[in-house]
Amino acid sequence: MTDKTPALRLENIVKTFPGVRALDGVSFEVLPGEVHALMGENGAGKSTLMKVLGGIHQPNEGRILVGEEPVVMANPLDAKAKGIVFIHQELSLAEELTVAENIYLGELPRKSFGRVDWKTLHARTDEILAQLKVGFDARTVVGTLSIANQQMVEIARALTVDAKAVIFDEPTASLTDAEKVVLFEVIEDLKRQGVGIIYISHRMEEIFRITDRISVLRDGQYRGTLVTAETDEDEVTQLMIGRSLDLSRNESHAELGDVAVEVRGLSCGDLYRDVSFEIRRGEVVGFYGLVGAGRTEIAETLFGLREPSFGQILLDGEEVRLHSPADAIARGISLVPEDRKGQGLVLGMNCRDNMTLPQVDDLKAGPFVAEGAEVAIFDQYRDRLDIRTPGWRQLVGNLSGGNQQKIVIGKWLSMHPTLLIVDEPTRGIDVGSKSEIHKLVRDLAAQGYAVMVISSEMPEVLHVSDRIVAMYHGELIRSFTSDEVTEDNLIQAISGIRPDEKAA
Amino acid sequence: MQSRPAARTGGLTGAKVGTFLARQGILIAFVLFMVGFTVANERFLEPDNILGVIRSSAILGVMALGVTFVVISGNLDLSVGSLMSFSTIVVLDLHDKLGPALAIPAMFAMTLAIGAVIGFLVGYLRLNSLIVTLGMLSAIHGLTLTYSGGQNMDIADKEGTWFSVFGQGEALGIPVPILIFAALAALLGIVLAKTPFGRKVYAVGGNGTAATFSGIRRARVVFSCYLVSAFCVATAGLIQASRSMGSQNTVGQGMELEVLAAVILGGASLMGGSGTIFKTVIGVLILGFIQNGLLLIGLEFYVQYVVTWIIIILAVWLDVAAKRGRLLSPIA
Amino acid sequence: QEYRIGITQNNVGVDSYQTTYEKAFIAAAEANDMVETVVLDAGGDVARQIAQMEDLIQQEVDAIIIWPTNGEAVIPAVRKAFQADIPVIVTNSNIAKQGFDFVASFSGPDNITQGARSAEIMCDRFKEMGIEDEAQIVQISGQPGYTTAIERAKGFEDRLPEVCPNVTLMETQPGDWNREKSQQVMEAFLVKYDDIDGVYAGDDNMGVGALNAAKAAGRAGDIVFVGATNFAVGYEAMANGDYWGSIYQSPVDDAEAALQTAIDVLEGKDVPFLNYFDTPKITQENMGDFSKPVF
Amino acid sequence: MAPGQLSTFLKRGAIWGFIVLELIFFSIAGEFMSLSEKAFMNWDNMLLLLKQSAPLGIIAMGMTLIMVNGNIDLSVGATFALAAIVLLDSMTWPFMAAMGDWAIPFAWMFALLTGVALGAINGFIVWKTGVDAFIVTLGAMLGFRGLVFMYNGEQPTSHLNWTLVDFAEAQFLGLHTATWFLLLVTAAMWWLMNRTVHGRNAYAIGDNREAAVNAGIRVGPHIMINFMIIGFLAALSAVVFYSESGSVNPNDGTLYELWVITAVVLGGTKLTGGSGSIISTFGGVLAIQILRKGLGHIGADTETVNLVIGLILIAVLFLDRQLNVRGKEALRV
Ligand SMILES: Nc1ncnc2c1ncn2[C@@H]1O[C@H](COP(=O)(O)OP(=O)(O)OP(=O)(O)O)[C@@H](O)[C@H]1O
Ligand SMILES: Nc1ncnc2c1ncn2[C@@H]1O[C@H](COP(=O)(O)OP(=O)(O)OP(=O)(O)O)[C@@H](O)[C@H]1O
Ligand SMILES: [Mg+2]
Ligand SMILES: [Mg+2]
Repeated sequence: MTDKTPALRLENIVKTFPGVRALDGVSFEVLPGEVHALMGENGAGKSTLMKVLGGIHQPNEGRILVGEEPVVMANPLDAKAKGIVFIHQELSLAEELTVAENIYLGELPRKSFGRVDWKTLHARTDEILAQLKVGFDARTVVGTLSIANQQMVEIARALTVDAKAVIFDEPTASLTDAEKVVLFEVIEDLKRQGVGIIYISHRMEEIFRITDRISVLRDGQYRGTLVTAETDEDEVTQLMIGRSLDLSRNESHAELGDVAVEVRGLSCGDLYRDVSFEIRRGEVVGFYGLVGAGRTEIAETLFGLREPSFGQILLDGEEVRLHSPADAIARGISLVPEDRKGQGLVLGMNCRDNMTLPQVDDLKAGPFVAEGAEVAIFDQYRDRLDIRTPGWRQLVGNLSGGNQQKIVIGKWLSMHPTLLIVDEPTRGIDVGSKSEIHKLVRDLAAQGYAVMVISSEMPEVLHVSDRIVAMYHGELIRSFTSDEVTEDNLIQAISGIRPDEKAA
Repeated sequence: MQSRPAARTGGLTGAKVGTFLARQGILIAFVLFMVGFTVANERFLEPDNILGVIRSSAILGVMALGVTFVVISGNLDLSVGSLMSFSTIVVLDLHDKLGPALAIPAMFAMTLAIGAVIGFLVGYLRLNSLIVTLGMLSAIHGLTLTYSGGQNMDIADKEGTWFSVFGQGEALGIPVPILIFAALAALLGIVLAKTPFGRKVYAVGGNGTAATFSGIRRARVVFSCYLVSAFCVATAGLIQASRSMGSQNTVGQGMELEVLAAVILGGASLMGGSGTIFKTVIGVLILGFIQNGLLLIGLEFYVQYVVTWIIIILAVWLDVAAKRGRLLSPIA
Repeated sequence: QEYRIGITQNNVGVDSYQTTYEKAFIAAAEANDMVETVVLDAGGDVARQIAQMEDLIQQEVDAIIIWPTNGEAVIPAVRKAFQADIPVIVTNSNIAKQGFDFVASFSGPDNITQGARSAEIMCDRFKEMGIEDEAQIVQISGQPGYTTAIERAKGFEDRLPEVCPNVTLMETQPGDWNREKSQQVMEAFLVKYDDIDGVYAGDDNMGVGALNAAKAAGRAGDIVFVGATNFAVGYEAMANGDYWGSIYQSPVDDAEAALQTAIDVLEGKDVPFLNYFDTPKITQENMGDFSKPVF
Repeated sequence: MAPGQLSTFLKRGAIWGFIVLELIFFSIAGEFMSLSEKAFMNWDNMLLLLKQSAPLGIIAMGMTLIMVNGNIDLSVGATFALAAIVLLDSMTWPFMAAMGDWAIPFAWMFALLTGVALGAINGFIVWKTGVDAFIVTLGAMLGFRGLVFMYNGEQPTSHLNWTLVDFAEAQFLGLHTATWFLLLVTAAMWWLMNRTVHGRNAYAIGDNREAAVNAGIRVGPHIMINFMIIGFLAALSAVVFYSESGSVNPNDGTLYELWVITAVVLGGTKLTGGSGSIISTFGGVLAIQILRKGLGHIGADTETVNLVIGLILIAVLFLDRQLNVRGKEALRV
């Protein structure tokens, strides 16, 4: 492979931000027709390296070569002109515009007088969408799509141009399995056309499924490149975090306590219907289903964000009416939301203030916020969750995606909730921290908390849950204990096949 | 799991200076203007002049303090000028009817009631604040005219009342309006920076959805910001009334934009979530000293307009450039 | 026979002169069985005033009274009324000469003369004090761009050198008809000039603002304050001996004169083209001859 | 029309519903309170309404573009005044005076160029400094006004040219000249925003500027062009209006920015950018003009006019909110 000219090469890239040396002399290359994984812990510098390549950041040192030729990427336009397509980690879409307009953003086909050539635009878009096997068309307004579908719109951009290289920065973080399959087909296609692909992900199984080589970053430094076929997860993990992972499940079953929360016949418009379940203290219940199954909406109802049209919610056996998250929090419910940027964080605020936001009213010294206590809480959870930041003063918006997620988790853990709801808790989290979060969830249960885990990752659900609830189109299909569940019957359940139907 | 600190750059003094500049861009701009004016006219820095400028900026300044809260919470308040006219007229009218001791609390109550209406519309009903306060600008003007019958209000016996103390009095050689401005700035500065309420104001302005998800009652916070604003306006109206002991119905007209300019000049973002009381005070002083400085140099008022334009843009430019670490905007 | 008369005023809320004018106008119209009125306010905006002229023409009123926001911009609108055979009476401040052909009559004060008279009051006072050869004064003018402000300033500036050639007018700044604004302007003047002997303000509201500033600086006693349009505050300040003189101008007279002129025109009486009503000088010396203004 | 369509139409078109309410109200109230024997909804009166909407309306079309783009322009009133001064003053320049009535098209051109240049200044500053447009144009509102005063001190600038006035007062197919300009501008801006790449990019930039930058749209020049367009339209509004009135006070156009923004927001354009429609803005402009005219028609006094206009603004916003309430099950954030 080394005899080919790389499609792209980055040499000795250094990039510093105030107080942070995000990249420290990193070199990296991708060959035509190769899928090259870029791995590393949260905050290792993966996204930053790609932003340097994409013309969004200017490197302090180092150079970029496209083919043999050194280039300067002064802005995203330059990168685009050089055939580099960047699928961002954070969604980068105009929500009020249609799918077609978003996919061809910046290069809408033109007719005379600067008019948009709608016909061509829609025809081309529908072609791409067909390839991606998605359930919406060119004219759909992006804002009405689920996050997963929005991610597919981002991905569709890779197919619009004659690319030399495509960067996927955690494209699967919010995709379900079916969509991942489509994505991998797309990547195969691109590969066959000789496009170089840079693939960033924290999911080992994907990495081993589709990539050819793996380069690893750690603390902004280049740690080495492995050939995928000749290595294994353990070696990669070693390189990434400097040790092996203990992946064994924490089986320390707490005695199941009383029912902490019970939901009876809950419905909310046509978002979900007649849902009943209970979660005991000391129990982790996993909610699994396809996108749009209505799990997030149930969580939001339990958190006082939606008004149920029918049904009851009982906390510790007592019926409650929750009118706002403030009510829910007062009753010991916490929610780690799905959309960390929009719902979880105030990006322009520092790390500490974000983490203690739900409890500012309780952390008081006289009339003032007790900043010392806040810093103590922050330090405690920074250590526990291994959050990488130069200090609590750093603005959350400047953290890497995974570290942002950890701030959100820390914020709710520090509330010591009775019921902790986590919605896609490890989206974008590196393997080390992920297993740490899984442990935390188990520990919390062991301490007698009730935990509701919503996840679209089957291994995650299987790994952490005592019980798994399968949902399909707003209905609760079946509830499994950890002994009953298998991958097969879980997949059947989330496709809407009930046990009795199967028998028939 | 053991924790490692993130990779850091060493104790670079350059970076520290850069960070300081980024934080204090507006302060530096302020110092530059002061030096410039002092060179142009030696009277500029005389204590009398300095006190005079601060005193006449106090009314604008007090209103800007309240508007800072509103702007940080992610909203606008264009009704402050009109509301200040209302407060002034009301307190002058009630002064002769009830006596100053009752007139002042009565005026505060009425002003706060209007503030509460605005806060309800913007906070609880979630109506767009620009339009609501624009509407209130007009409606309150109508209310003031109805109240006064369109007549000027004057205190009949200007000598025989202690009412003049707020606008014309002095303590320790410092004019009372300055003292009120300073005290209120200190109080509100602490509220904003140090209390849970202040924290919530930043959170609501920075990301209202995330704030709600964190259990903050957003509507209540926004509502309270408008109450703070109304309180400041009432205080400004009191100083105004006491200073001139009489007033026209249009006394505050047009001040809303000046107030907003001062707040923005101080670096508060109109998107909400950023700004501080201290910087707003600097913004107020910059505007006050520009006006005064140009007047001392003897330029026509319209030259002042042009210079104010240039200075506003230069000051804010300096501020944002320092924050992003480069002079020109990165947008292509 | 009933006359329907429409009036479009300049900017009613802006000061109590205009408000009192409106009230007096409505009262006078109500007292007169022969007329019915449509009272409109342009809010200081020419475009709105022109629209109101068009509306009045469209409503086919019998006569239109206009208090122009801009003495020239309204001429085409006045011509439209003229072409529709509706007589137009201009009130308070006149329109420009090109428009005279389309106007039945003007009724109002003579602002140029007012400015000149203020200059005379100021000069006379300086002569009494014996400082007519060294006095230095400042001027605080009305809202920039308004005819009344411009004419008063012009009248003052033209007349002053004729009567007191050695008095220097050091600087002019606008006070926007606003007491507070004027107070700020005066504060800066006081810092800037150690010796100010007189202040001419475009109206008493601003004059009193300047007086307040001077009082706060402890320099009110050295300064002769002269204004125009004697407001109640000015009258009181005069009574206290703080304020020297002004021009007595009654909005009630102004409004009644305008309405009467309109009625006369409609009745086909012979009215003079320029109907100035008298606006005499008022100073501390003769103020007993005048009643305190109601506005 | 299917019921579903009707309800979305109603939701989108709160402003049209409001206009209908206004017309009904003033027609009925006019019967009792107006001096005029003519009905409020008299045909000529409605034509006049369109004409009187032109000065604000023409600028509002540009403001819609600017606001959809995620910016705002507070300097339009001052631009309006400065363009008017150039229009009227240029006709007195010796070489122009020598041309007789042929000077008129040149005067128009000079005025329009002034508007474009002022817009370009704003746009360029926004582009290069990255300072928020609100601040840039708030400064320019003062600065341009200063230029207005510099031009001719506090004196009004006047030049009455009867040919020009006759042209401006003319009616073609029953519509006034100003109405024609308003309709043309509305149509042109509708086309620009819905049919052209530039217009669609304007929506994209306003919706998510970072995404637009990442997608390689040249956001800076784009914004500058939009400011030039609104400068042009502010000047065009001045050309249309001052051709008919022949004199400009240095204060003219003050507060126009607020009225224009009000009209645009009443029409449903988001202040945060990314969404808005020219046709709804047209509705917003009409709604304001009907209100002003109607209150005059029924003889409301100044206090009432101020009070009512203010409250109505808020009421329309409230109405719009009520029509657009999402289902009960919606997220309560
Ligand atoms: N704009 C910025 N200002 C300051 N620091 C920044 C900025 N952008 C990134 N950083 C810092 O640079 C480091 C690398 O961040 P980067 O986003 O590249 O991580 P990553 O490897 O993509 O992590 P993740 O897997 O969580 O996405 C982090 O410490 C982050 O806090
Ligand atoms: N069958 C469906 N097809 C498409 N959209 C649907 C369907 N059912 C519900 N929706 C919409 O999809 C959204 C569901 O969002 P979301 O994807 O967050 O659900 P979820 O079950 O929480 O899935 P996930 O957590 O995996 O993203 C809702 O806004 C709903 O209106
Ligand atoms: Mg990343
Ligand atoms: Mg979900």
